[in-house]
Amino acid sequence: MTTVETTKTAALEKGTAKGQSVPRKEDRRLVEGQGTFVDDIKRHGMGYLHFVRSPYAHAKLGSIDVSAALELPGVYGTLTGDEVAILTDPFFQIAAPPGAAVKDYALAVGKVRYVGEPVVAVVAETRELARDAAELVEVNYEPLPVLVDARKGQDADAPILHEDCEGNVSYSGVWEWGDLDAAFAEADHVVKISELHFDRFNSTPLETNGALVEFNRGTGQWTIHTNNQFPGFAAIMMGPAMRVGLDKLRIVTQDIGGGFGNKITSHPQLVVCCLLARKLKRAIQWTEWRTDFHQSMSHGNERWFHDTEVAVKADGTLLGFRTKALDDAGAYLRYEPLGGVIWAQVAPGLYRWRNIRLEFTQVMTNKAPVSPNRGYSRMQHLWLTERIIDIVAHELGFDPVEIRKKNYVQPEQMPYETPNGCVYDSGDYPRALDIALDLVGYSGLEERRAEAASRGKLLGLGIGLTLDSGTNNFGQSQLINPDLQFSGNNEVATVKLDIFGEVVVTLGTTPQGQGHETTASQVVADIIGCDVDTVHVRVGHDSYWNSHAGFSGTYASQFAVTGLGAVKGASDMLAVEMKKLASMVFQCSPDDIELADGFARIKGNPEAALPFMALGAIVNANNAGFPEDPPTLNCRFVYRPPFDVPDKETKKGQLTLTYATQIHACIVEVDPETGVYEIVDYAAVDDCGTRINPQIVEGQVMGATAHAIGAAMWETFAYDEDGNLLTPNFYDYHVPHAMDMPPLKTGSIESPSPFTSLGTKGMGEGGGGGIHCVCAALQDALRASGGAIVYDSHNPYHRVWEMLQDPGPSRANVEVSAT
Amino acid sequence: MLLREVEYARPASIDEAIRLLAEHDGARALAGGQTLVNVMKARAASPDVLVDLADLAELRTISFSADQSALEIGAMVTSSQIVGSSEVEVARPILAEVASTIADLQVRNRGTIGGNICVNDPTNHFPPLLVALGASMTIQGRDGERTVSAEEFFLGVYFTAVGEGELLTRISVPTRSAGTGDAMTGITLGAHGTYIVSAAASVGSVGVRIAIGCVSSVPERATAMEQQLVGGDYSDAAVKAAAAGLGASLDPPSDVHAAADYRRHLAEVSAVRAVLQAAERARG
Amino acid sequence: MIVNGTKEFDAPRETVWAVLDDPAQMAQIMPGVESFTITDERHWQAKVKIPLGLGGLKMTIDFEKLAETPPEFASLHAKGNGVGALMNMTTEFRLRADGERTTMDWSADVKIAGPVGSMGQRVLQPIINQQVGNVLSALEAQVQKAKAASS
Amino acid sequence: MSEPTTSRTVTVTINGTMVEREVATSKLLVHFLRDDLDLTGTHIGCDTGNCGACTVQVGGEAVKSCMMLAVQADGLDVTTVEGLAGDSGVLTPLQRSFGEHHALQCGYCTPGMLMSATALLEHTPHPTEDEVKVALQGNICRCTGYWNIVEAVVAAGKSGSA
Repeated sequence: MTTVETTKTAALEKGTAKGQSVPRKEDRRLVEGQGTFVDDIKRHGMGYLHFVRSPYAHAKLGSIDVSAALELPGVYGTLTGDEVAILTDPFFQIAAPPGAAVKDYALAVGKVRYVGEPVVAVVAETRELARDAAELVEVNYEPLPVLVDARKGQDADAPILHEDCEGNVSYSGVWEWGDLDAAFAEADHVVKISELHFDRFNSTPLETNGALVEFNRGTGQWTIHTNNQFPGFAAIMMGPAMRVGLDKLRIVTQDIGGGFGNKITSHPQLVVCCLLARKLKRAIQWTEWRTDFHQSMSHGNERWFHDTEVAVKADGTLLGFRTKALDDAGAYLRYEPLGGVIWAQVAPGLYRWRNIRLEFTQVMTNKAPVSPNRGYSRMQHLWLTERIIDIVAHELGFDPVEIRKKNYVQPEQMPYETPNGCVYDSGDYPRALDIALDLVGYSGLEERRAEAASRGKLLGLGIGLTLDSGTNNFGQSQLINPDLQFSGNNEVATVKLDIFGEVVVTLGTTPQGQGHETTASQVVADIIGCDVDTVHVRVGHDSYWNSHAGFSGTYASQFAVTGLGAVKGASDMLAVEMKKLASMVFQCSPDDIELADGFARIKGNPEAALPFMALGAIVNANNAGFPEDPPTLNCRFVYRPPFDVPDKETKKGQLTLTYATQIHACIVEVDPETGVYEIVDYAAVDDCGTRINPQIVEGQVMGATAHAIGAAMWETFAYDEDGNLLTPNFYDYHVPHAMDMPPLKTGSIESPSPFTSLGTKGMGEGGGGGIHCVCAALQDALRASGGAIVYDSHNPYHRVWEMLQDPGPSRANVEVSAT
Repeated sequence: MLLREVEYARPASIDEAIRLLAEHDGARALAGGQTLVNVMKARAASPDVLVDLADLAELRTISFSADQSALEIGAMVTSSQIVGSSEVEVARPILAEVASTIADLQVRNRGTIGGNICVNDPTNHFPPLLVALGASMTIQGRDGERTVSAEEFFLGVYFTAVGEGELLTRISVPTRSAGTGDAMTGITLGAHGTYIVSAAASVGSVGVRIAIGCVSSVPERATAMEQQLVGGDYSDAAVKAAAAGLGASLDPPSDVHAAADYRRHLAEVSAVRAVLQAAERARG
Repeated sequence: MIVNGTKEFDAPRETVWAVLDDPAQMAQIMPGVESFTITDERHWQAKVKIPLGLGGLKMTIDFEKLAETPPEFASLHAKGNGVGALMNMTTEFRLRADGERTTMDWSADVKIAGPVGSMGQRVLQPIINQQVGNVLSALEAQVQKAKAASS
Repeated sequence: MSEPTTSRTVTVTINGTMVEREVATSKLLVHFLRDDLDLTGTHIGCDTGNCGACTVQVGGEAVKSCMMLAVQADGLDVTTVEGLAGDSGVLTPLQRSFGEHHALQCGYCTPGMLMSATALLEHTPHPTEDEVKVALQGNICRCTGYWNIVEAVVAAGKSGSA
């Protein structure tokens, strides 16, 4: 097997678990088919829920008749929007006006606003029966004009989605840093790009959303078994809507079949399950169908960039840019308009330009609601910055490699403060780029180009750089809504030494394949002085029993910082207590005690050693005669990154704690006759600071790469003019399979973060590096055949063929003027 | 994902299968189920009775006709069986080559040639191939059997010459004679994926047969192109010249994967490539 | 999705018009009609089982005549509701007299939604073309029948 | 003589144990396994037979249990992921190789991948990288990008039997 090559430039520390690719603790149960995913959970007498969904993208709801469904034997009951409107309040809105006025309920109330929107819920004894009954529900729709294209959302005659909002704009704001006028005055060239489009897609985790919800009438509490990946956020949304305190919502996760951000916003469906569990006095089981997921859940943000202007000096120095971003939020604001600020974490990309102006407008349309998707909002923005670099290079004749290196933030400038006050903690971008180029065979590029030409193929090289900003400062939400009371971040872990010496860890996180049980064990083992097998990390999350904080969850590339920060903090506390306890036994100073190999022992005297089991037994079962304030061996730590609230006037501040980098490079070959292209070489070089488990890190890089390649070539949520999704299943939404993947080489460097206790950086999202580099490679390949400008993030074969047939329209997008 | 209630029977003989199909309104034959079960899951169509052909061993054989002039492939022969068949390898290897690219291995393990052509989804592989190869289909009903040519067989999406109460029993493909070359090519969604446009060609001593897939509800014979090639000049230039105008003669659909114009263009490119490859193979 | 075309009939315009203007005759040319109810002269309803080879697609179709200029122009709206499918169609046709022959220019804007629409993207247009072909052949036959009856 | 019915008694040997049950003729094999027999290791990831998460072996061949009715399995041998290690609890070389090569992240596609790869290794004990890719084409994974999965299967083939 030669498709994967790793360039190891950092030597592993010997004798510690940290830095080793220890086998994952998760794997055994998963390869045996013994994982517990949400659809695996059953309860006696549970009812299966099926949603009646809107076939219209925009319609007034008339009468709804559920009587025929209720008459079917085995049907337990139904829930309609009218009931929901009585039993709950609209979900809390993150948006300031105008988006704040959106009224969003768990089922459609009054109107439907996208195809696939849940209108009625039907519960029955079997899955089949619930579906049969759903077909008997009669809903009268009065179709309304449909808004599909966000660019038309502000037209005078545009259909209005939410009458309370007086327009379709959910958020708009101007973000400006530096002196744009001066930058453009200083520039020798101005490159203008009239329109760029970042396409709509998402990561389509293989397991769809689901829940099993029970209601305890005695305590008034719901137990919600679900695969929601951010239960803290779900609870904040659900509690006020359902008019109950958060402690009434016990949210339990176990194995989750992929999330990628797409499983954050299932709270409307969870509310429906809760209401029905109470109404029907039985457990409610809901498993979303694939088609339903595609039509209704968590699409990635679709974004246009209009009237982009770039100020460039004659020597290729980039001074700044201005643009107008238009974001398509879909029909409801389920996590939006946070996408309106998240991009600002990476405002300049990897470049040193100091002058940036971005007018951001977000519009609601009759399409599925947008919510976080791997690389959320940063991917779109980084794609813009990478497109800018390659279009500038193309138009002004610069080498895409050299112009990058010239304008990169340089390693000696780290930590580097961006124009908007973010701080890039560490990194060596030029070196990472060199490694990536070396892996794809850049030095022989021109020979390969000629060889491909001899076979009638067009060959091109592309580079895609991406920043994985890890650990949100939620204070950034105040930049879009000053009234929001969110800031900072936190995560919790508990570590205890149990009675027989086993180390037991609970996390606030809800992993979906990231291997938290393993990496947490590695960190604990090194601190406590035991082997990884002795550490037991509880599977999944239970908000009743796991200690957790407001921002607990697994999202936004933060586990390596917040999650492991909490684990390290709690482990340090436990180590102190264990040493103290041992010192009490040995009548010595705690400083004389070391923890190693499962023993607390006196340094320099290995004979004087207490096994961990003895420590656990003393505290838990044999503690008579203890002094006041004894060790508990049960430690909880809340990790809180050192954030301030960003300045609302200047929109400056540290929005993120760490910045991991992925540098992708690829070579494509295009068949000029058909537009069909193939990636023939691919490299991804990762720098996420200190790696706890290199194999897991590499796995994340690979996964992000595959998502990006899929989005670049095949995956799109395309709609027709009536608002029907044209790709609602895996036939038409082609996700790459094993035969589609190009040969991959991976490399890595480690630039430890100076801001985190372990030198780690949040990683895993990858921000679409593959999309950027495929776009760049196509543009490079087409240079020899008309010089089209790649203007869309998604380039199926027919688009490439169109650009080959007539590069004119794409070229007309770009204009260069001297100043 | 969940089917409507459906009656199911599993006959032990072809006669019994035909009787069941004839006697029950809305009865459909169930072969490998790789399309039918899917369509039923979506409830896009709901047969009232499924007649499962699984036990009809005589539909699972591959053999030669008495005069050795044709390969007789039972309707229930799976794609995987075709891929592994020594008879196919000897007599018409293109069948195995194409079968090996249908959908994926799991689907090939259950999906049958009979099901593939009775469904006649425009993106399916076998319909254009069998038209190009000049295959014929044998259909059995209560009154006996009849044979139709591949062109007569395909009537529309999900529609074939197999009428109510009838059963497709076998497909006859002429064995390859010396100087024959077959090829199938096209543009797919991903490697070995769904065809966006396909073209099959068979070059032989009497000329070339070309069929285009995905451009209409049935495989389209490229007769004008065939006629231009009767002289037997399969040079690059001649084949390209012959294909000119093929696209314009078609009225292909536009969908999310390709606009009609792109399909017209791909039809020409694919036809050229298929013919060139077939001609090269014909030369040996 | 817009489909259109031109169809010639070997029959006078009045004969063709009479067929097209008569809901009962229209019922004869639509695929798989199981029952047909005329509400009034502008509205009628058909329950159909469109034969799709793999099993029929049941649908209730409500027709509304939008405009007509006898004997040359009419437009019609059809809204179909079925399990798994939803159809909206606006169709219009224009008849030109050419002696004893008639030329019909027709077009239809067909919209299909619901699971069938989403499942069947790749086959939808071929299926619609195929159904249109069936309707036109049936219309031809019906016109010939009417012509024979009137002569 | 066989007349149409809406339910039938089926006899299936699942992971070596013979099971006889009455099932609705409309029930998919995957729901029979998961809902009726509690064999929840076989997963569902799509509605259309594309993803392969439900892959099991029927009669020794990898098939998608969501595109097959339970009644179609009557009289056949079915192996699910739960049957790989069996009662011994000893993982197969392939299962171990998946762990060693980090061929799984969330683990949702894993049972289907293992069943497809197991069938491959039974037919082709020492597959090449390309043979593995062909065998796994019908299994979607959204976490790994497949590279480590392909590597794990090739390595299991090199190490000996599946």
